[in-house]
Amino acid sequence: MSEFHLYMAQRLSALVMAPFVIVHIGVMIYAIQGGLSAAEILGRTQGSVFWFAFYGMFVVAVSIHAAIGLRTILGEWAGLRGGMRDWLSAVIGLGLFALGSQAVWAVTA
Amino acid sequence: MRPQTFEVPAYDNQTVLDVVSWIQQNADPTLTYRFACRVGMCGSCAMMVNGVPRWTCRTHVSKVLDGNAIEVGPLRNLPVIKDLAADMDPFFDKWVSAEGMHHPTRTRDDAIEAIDPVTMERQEANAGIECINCSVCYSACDTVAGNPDYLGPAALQRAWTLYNDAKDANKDAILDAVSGTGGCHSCHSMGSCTTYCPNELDPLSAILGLKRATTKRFFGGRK
Amino acid sequence: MKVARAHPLWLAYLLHRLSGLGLALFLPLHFWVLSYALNDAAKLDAFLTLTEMPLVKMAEFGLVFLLAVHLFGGLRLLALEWLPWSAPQKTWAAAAVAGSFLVSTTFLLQAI
Amino acid sequence: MFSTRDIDRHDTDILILGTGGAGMFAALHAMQTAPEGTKVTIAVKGLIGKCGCTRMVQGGYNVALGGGDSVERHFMDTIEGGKWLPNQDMAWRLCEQAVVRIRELENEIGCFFDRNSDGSLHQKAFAGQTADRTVHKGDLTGIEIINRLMEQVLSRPVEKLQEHRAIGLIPTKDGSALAGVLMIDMRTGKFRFVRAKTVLMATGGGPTMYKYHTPSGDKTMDGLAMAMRVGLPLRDMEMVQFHPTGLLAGDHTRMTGTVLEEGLRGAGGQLVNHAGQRFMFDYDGKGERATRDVVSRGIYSEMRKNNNPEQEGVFISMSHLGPDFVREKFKGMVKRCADSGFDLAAGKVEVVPTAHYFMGGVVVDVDTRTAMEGLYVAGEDAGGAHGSNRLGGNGVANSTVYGGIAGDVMGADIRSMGALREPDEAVMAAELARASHPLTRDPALVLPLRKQLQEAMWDEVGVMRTEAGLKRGLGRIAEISDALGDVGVAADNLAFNLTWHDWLNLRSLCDISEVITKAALARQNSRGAHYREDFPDPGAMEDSYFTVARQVDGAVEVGREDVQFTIVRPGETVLPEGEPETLVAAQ
Ligand SMILES: Cc1cc2nc3c(=O)[nH]c(=O)nc-3n(C[C@H](O)[C@H](O)[C@H](O)COP(=O)(O)OP(=O)(O)OC[C@H]3O[C@@H](n4cnc5c(N)ncnc54)[C@H](O)[C@@H]3O)c2cc1C
Ligand code: HEM
Ligand code: SF4
Ligand code: F3S
Ligand code: FES
Repeated sequence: MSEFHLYMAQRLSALVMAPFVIVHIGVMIYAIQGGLSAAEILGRTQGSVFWFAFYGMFVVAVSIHAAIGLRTILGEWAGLRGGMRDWLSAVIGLGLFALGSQAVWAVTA
Repeated sequence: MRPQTFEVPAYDNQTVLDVVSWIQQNADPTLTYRFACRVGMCGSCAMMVNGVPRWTCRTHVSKVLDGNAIEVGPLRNLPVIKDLAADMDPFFDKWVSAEGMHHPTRTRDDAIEAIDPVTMERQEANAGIECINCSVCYSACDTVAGNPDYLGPAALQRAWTLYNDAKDANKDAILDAVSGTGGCHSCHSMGSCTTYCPNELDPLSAILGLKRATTKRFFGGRK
Repeated sequence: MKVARAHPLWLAYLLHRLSGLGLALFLPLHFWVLSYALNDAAKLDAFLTLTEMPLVKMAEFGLVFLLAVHLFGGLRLLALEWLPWSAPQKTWAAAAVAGSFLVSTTFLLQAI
Repeated sequence: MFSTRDIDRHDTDILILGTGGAGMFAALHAMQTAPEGTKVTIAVKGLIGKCGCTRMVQGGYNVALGGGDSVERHFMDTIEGGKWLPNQDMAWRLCEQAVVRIRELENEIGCFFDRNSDGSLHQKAFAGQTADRTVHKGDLTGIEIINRLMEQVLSRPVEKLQEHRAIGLIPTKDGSALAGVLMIDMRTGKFRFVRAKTVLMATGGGPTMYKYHTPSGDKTMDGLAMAMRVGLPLRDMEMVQFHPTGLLAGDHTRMTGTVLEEGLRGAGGQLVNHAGQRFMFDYDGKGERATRDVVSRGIYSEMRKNNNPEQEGVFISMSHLGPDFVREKFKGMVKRCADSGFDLAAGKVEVVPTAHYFMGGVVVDVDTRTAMEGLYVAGEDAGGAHGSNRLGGNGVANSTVYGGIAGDVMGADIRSMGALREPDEAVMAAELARASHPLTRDPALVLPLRKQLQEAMWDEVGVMRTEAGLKRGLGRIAEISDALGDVGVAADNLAFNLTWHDWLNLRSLCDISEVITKAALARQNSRGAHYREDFPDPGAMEDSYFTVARQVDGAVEVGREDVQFTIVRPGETVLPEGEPETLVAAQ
């Protein structure tokens, strides 16, 4: 992965996320009215192929996006370089993806 | 380096370079700094003045006085050779790494290429051509501070200028050079380069241009 | 030596970075909470009632705010990098969208 | 205090001193023509490309590119401008090769010069030219030329010795050839001797011994002083060109002396004296648009009439052209003045003639060779191409043309040169002692002496000269020179010790000031930049002579040699019959 490919991946994942975030914030505002409940959330999402795809893609994009972003910050602010930094950001990306998938599974399966 | 304080006489027409020179010539003969042209053309006198990188030969003291004092230091983001003189080699090494040199299409035996001075491309090339490589932008940029590989605004601006130069033979080499580690994609558009460039150049926009060109090439668009 | 650099573009950069960092730090927590749903909907509910508390509400607002700030900062950057407008145009456009978005979000959150 | 054993020894094949137009072109050409594997080293007092005057070129580059103009016309202008003193073969080669060099600059080096709307190069006319000939990049031509050259040099495998100051040319024991150059690595303060088969000296002269001067601070006549010490002949040493409009901002600021560009007067800028009156028409029918030497003398005369220490200079005023027009047309100049606290667009700015260019230099042939094997000289260090006056735009043409030639010639000559030569260790020791002399004395300020020298040169050896004044000048220079011998520099920290270098600078300036003054005494007429109030006539052109100075047994002797009219004789022209006198539309 060259620096340029990382850049493209981060920008494209950001582009993918933009509509997701807007919808997500919209839903949150809508859902939050009258308080949140597990049943309500799950009722909306469970078994829905649409929400599965929506949150699934969101999680993929955000794992890529945040991992690359944190990689930059690890380099510039924590002074990490080379393999150590790449390894750490890969772990972050995979970790986010794992946690995210679990969450998506939980609310949509 | 421990800071030192000097009392310096004030004059009507006095630049920061004059102040530094006065100290060396009258108070501390070992003080080291660098200058050549005295008029903003050579870009060798840049220093940090009250935390801002500036060309000291063209900075009137009255513009930077803070209370009744100014704080002067060597340029940031470069190794210091001694006192106020920075080692500019990394800056120029990166200039070369960014393919910041002409790739000829013709030789001295050919006629000079006729070039329409008003095309968009030429305007774009002209915009950054008067860079004096003073390194002010390089010192102002926090990406340079955090990322030693980062080529920096001036080198990238030069690459963009060449990319838009109808006479340059190797646009792909330029885009390759700015796409690697520390290339234009490391820039976070923080714009300190454009804010502090003493020549009112705009490396930020040049770097954005490179990002656009590399992205276009990625999707199959070519120059 | 101190470094002076507080100009609008630099502040925008800092804001974008801090919001991104904040989101990235919050995200695992967010996922973790949702995962509760897998084993125990009641636990999730217990957590969700917490959201009634003012402090949690504040945090929530903060998150939406971070997300909004980062979203529009990001869109501003994408426009800056990929759209052939002049730099000030892009900044103004992004500022206008971000402004209206923030106002409407705040309004909505207030309405709850 | 130092012994020659302390000197770091270093070898190369081709050594180049200076990175102006001459030095950089020499490096590039040497790499093109020298055999594979030749080591090329550049040593420079500052940073590569960031020092010297080529970078400061504003107006542009003279080259005849057709459209009615011709090499012949450029040549005739150069000869007439130089008042028949130029070495004609050098002047011819300059004009002829400029055509090649400008193509090289555009096509190979990557410069971009201003274009006409049809895409061809834009050319304009400086004073003293009979065709629109000057190629330029706005009014920052030098930045474009040097930056592009610098990139090319930096991207090639040249050895870089930056912030290395040459202090002595070290010949072989028999004195017939050059062995190498002794330098100070300024950053560490250590001495370094670099042997080379061929050395180009391109340190760019620089008449900075005058109170008002334009060249960059690193130029202090080191090259000519070194050449003189190894016994080389120097010609035209009395010829110091003054630019009429240098900024006058007080003697405590380095801005003083810097150029307000020629174009200001060309565009209609007016010079007014202390009484608020225009005066240039009292001196010349062309008024402010007369040539540099004439305007300089006009200003100098007005200054003398006024004689007010509070307000020494005269003023340049642009406001009658409309401040907005001025701001638009002379953006850079207006901004520069504003940075220094002056309003050029709407107000008036105090100006004074300022020492700008040095026509004199080492005697060389058209291939840049000197009398000493292995030593080549090009650019402002070389004498002959300009005679008594350099046309605006011929300076950078000269340094780039002859720098390139030097590179080619060195690259070729090196093929027939065997081993590196052994230096004369006695000369080495003498040069070492000379440079370390101040380190053995009690520290004192160097600056006051430099100011004294600058005053003396301005007063006695300046824009207008007399025998009495020149003799007074010699006395003053000798006193200052002696006094300098007693000024010491603290030796405890020699790393990047600018005060030591100020001392060495002043040493070179004193040495060459003496030569300038003696040459000025020797020329008993007035030609071009040299004006003798006691001998105002130019003398018969057919009997033109040039001065040649050399150091013999430690003393400077000045002789005269007749100009050889190898191409054209006074009163004749090489232009075809019927050619108009000038192609420049009257302003
Ligand atoms: C303000 C200004 C404007 C000008 N405008 C024009 C113009 O419009 N057109 C024109 O034709 N000419 C112009 N000239 C003249 C022109 O700049 C010079 O004639 C020409 O550039 C000289 O080139 P050079 O290579 O010989 O020397 P320079 O470019 O001066 O270079 C000399 C080099 O030698 C180095 N050096 C000096 N001493 C030592 C030492 N002891 N050891 C090692 N290195 C040393 C210097 O640091 C420098 O790198 C102008 C000059 C000035 C000052
Ligand atoms: C909503 C859509 C989003 C968009 C349009 C977006 C856009 C961007 C862009 C363009 C950058 C690059 C900044 C730079 O290099 O200067 C970036 C960086 C970053 N983003 Fe996002 N982002 C979005 C969502 C997110 C989310 C949800 C997170 C959190 C998990 C996140 C975390 C980060 C981080 C940590 C960085 C690195 C910050 C930096 O380098 O300064 N982003 N974002
Ligand atoms: S872009 Fe501006 S600040 Fe940067 S090196 Fe060039 S002139 Fe200096
Ligand atoms: S300050 Fe630095 S981050 Fe980019 S916009 Fe300029 S190079
Ligand atoms: S001394 Fe040349 S730019 Fe300041």
